[in-house]
Amino acid sequence: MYTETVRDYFLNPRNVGSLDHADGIGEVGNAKCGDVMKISIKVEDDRITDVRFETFGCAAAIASSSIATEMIKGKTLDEALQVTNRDVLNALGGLPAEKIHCSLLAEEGIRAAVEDYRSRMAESA
Amino acid sequence: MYTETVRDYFLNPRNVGSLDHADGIGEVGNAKCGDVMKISIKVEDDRITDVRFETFGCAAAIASSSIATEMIKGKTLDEALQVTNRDVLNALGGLPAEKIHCSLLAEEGIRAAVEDYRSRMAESA
Amino acid sequence: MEQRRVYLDHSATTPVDDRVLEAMMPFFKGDFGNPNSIHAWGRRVREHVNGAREHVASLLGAEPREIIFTGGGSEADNLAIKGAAFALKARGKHVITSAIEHHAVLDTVKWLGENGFDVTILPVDAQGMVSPETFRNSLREDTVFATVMYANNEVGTVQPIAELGAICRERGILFHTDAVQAAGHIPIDVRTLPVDMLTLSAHKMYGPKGVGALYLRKGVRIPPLVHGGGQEFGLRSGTENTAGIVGFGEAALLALDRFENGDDEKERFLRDKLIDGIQARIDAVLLTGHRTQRLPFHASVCIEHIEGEAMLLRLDAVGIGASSGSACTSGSLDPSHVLLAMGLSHVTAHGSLRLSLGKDTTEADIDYVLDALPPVVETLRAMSPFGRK
Amino acid sequence: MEQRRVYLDHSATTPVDDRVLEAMMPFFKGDFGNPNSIHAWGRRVREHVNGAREHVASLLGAEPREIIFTGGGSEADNLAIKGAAFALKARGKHVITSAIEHHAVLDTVKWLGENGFDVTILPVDAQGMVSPETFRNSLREDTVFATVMYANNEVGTVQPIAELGAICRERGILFHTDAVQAAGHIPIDVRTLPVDMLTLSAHKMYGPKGVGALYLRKGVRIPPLVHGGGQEFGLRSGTENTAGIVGFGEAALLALDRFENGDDEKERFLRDKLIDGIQARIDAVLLTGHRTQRLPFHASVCIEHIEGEAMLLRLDAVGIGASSGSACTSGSLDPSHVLLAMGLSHVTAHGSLRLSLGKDTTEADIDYVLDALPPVVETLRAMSPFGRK
Ligand SMILES: Cc1ncc(COP(=O)(O)O)c(C=O)c1O
Ligand SMILES: Cc1ncc(COP(=O)(O)O)c(C=O)c1O
Repeated sequence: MYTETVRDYFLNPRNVGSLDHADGIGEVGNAKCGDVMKISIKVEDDRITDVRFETFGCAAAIASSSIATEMIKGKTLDEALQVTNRDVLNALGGLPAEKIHCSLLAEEGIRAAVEDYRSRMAESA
Repeated sequence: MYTETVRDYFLNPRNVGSLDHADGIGEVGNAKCGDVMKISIKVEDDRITDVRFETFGCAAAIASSSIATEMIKGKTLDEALQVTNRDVLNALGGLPAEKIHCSLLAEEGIRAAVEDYRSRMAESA
Repeated sequence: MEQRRVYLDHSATTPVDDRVLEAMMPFFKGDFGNPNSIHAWGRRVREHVNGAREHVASLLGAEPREIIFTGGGSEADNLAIKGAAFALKARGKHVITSAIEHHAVLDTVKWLGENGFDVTILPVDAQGMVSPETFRNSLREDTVFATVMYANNEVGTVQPIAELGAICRERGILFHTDAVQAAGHIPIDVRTLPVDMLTLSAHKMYGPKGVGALYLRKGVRIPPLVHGGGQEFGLRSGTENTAGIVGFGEAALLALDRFENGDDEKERFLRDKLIDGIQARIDAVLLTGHRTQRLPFHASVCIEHIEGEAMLLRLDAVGIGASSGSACTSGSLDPSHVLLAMGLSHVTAHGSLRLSLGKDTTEADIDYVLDALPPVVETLRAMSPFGRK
Repeated sequence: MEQRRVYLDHSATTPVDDRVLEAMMPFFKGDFGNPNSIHAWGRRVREHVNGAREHVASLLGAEPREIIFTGGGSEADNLAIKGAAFALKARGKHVITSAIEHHAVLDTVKWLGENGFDVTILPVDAQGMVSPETFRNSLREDTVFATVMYANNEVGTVQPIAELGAICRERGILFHTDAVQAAGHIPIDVRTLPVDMLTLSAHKMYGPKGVGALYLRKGVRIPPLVHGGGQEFGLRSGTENTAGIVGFGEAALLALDRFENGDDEKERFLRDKLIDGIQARIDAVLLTGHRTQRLPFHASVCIEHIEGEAMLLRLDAVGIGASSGSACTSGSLDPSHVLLAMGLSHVTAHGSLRLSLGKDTTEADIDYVLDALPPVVETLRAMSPFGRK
């Protein structure tokens, strides 16, 4: 049911955890529905220099979260916002139909973290 | 489904045929329903001295007919009339529920042959 | 004459092919998992169930998604007919079938008749053929569904399904055909055949008993007969009969191989030898069903003056397995509704004999039957009050 | 730690026992006949089908005549429920079931609700128990039928069927119980148990998939779900799944043997060791279902802060087969209706884990699971935004 890539990112997830002193934090999903993703980013010069995730959810949710962190690390914020759930899906080699929503979670998580960072900047400006 | 006795009387039926110059002939059953039995008897001194049957029908009908001929051979007419379908069933060691009617055919056949003989006697008297 | 064992009742059921059984074996013990489980035990099996679905689909030129596995041919017939009725009852209440259907169809349609539907049961001609003309004339404004079998189990006649289906398509009527006797024996291609639903049963084509399938054309929506866990695309709930399904898949592949090898031609040759031989050696014999539009493995006759069950048991005593539509074989009072619908008299119908060949039937088997049958008939005719002496 | 393969998903399905498979083997090829045929091929098989009926009957203390073989547990549930509704609809339209039934029951009853019946779905307590008091209070003048499962597949709770049945009997209500999880695992005797119908499924008790049975008490009349040739006393048409039926019979005999040997006690011991071990080694764990009124082979828990499917796949990666009522295992949005009915929050229910033991499960298997599970939980909690660090 899952591709080898999904299994790999699920069993050996990259970038697990939360960053102390994160510059932006996104928390999306709904525990009631079975998946919550929390993503924290470090930003320097408008570029994501570090990123971590924590996910409550199924294997697809965990793998999507993990691969998404890799996909945005080193990217500018604008570039990161270009990452869509399609990209996550492609990177994973696909997901079963009923799990597609997990890749959306990752896209939303990135967006939320970037927005959090930007609103903090706006506030402190 | 059939007892060994039924199989034996079906595969090696006794008293098959029709008697030339029979004293009584009974024909019962209905070809439409799948069984017709014809039984002819020779009678001497009110006693059945010879008997033959012809049957169109299933194995149970043939076995019932055949064993019935054996059961009445040598009996007086009154004794022959005492033979019931129960007796035929018992002699066969039983029949499947849906085949019980075949034993009734034998009983009716005997009755018809005896009646035919008696009505001939009455006519010629 | 040396005694053989010759099974000529393949219309009743077939032995499981060696390769089918071999394909099934892993799924009882090693790969026993439930295909709905997400662990390794389940996932492995799911793949094989999917594979089997592809194999059965390939037998019909269908998409795998169009194959619904069921617990047998009868269940698939019930699913198709009750499902169609339920789905369409708001649109109209008239349904059509033929007089020679298997009971799994006929009794189900009659049950609809007792539950709010209007039923037309089409007559057949003396060869057991449904006429497209009669069919067309029976259509009404409110006709929503029709079911006519592909090939008859008792007399082997193959129906003009393409024509009947075309009429239905023209009129927007859902059309089902029971192809239990035909599938795996004559090529069927739903890409060109205008049917919406088609029933198969594994055990009539060298697969296991207790598994069947309904082909359900993409886009056709019916409710399930068995509610529950939602297996088989929601149309047949219940843990899948994995071994049975995999066996069915293998049986489908083997059937395709046989078509490729032209094995049906061999079967047809033996069938004709049998029919011709019986007619040459026994008098007062009537072929039942169509002479050429018939299943390649199917010979059926009525033998006058004697009764079918008695024939079967005497054939059985010399090692031959056959069947009959005689009333006495079913414990009912009337002989087969199929034979009566073809206009045979009760008496003639009682003498019915069906000999259905298999892929492993040999010419020596046929010769044996042609030698064994005449004395059986002779003996029984000698006992019969109707037999000419 | 050496890797083992430990299958603890026997509630989903069981492997076929060696002796069961051995009993089945003749019926694929040698004794492949259709039991409805009157020739030797058929007669031989009919005897074995009759024997299997006796064997399954003996598991329940029933008469052979009271056993109707079907194409699985779901089909038997559908037959019982739709049959009862159809038979009784003139007498009343109210039917009762519980909130924790298997979908084969629940969805079928709901379907009745969409087709003219009034349905009451009884709540359960936190242990998943139906209260006889609540049951009694839900009865109405027009209640004609009730169905409550014998033992739950997800949480293992065994219901007070004797009490519920007694209430039904008192009030003249037809009573069915789905004993798919219980049969062959806890003794059931219909001579004393007041039920009218009871469902079994072979593959949950070391028999093959695709064959089930409905116990139908003598005198209870329902119409068939599958119409046709009239097999199974007219209640389930279709050529019998002979190998499956014979296998089911053998599985029933073996289950009786296991009761005799007290094997369920061994199972109960391992189950308790597993439950106690999990609770001792992992914090924030909740046992689901009743602690003692539960199936002897069944352990189920909810593990807080993590999600079930993720647990299953990590267990799978170390060779352990388990299941979960998490939404993610079913592709639905809500976790198991059973867990929700017991009052668990969605979040807790997402962390459900079911470990169901088998007759061949060893203490070493349990030890392995008790060693393997805590690190899986720890790893996932470490990834979870809810996990305490
Ligand atoms: C309680 C219960 N009822 C019914 C069923 C359905 O049985 P089957 O899968 O044989 O259709 C199952 C198992 O799937 C079950 O656990
Ligand atoms: C034409 C036809 N339809 C349906 C069936 C029923 O199939 P099954 O016995 O698999 O239920 C049969 C055979 O019994 C058949 O010959």
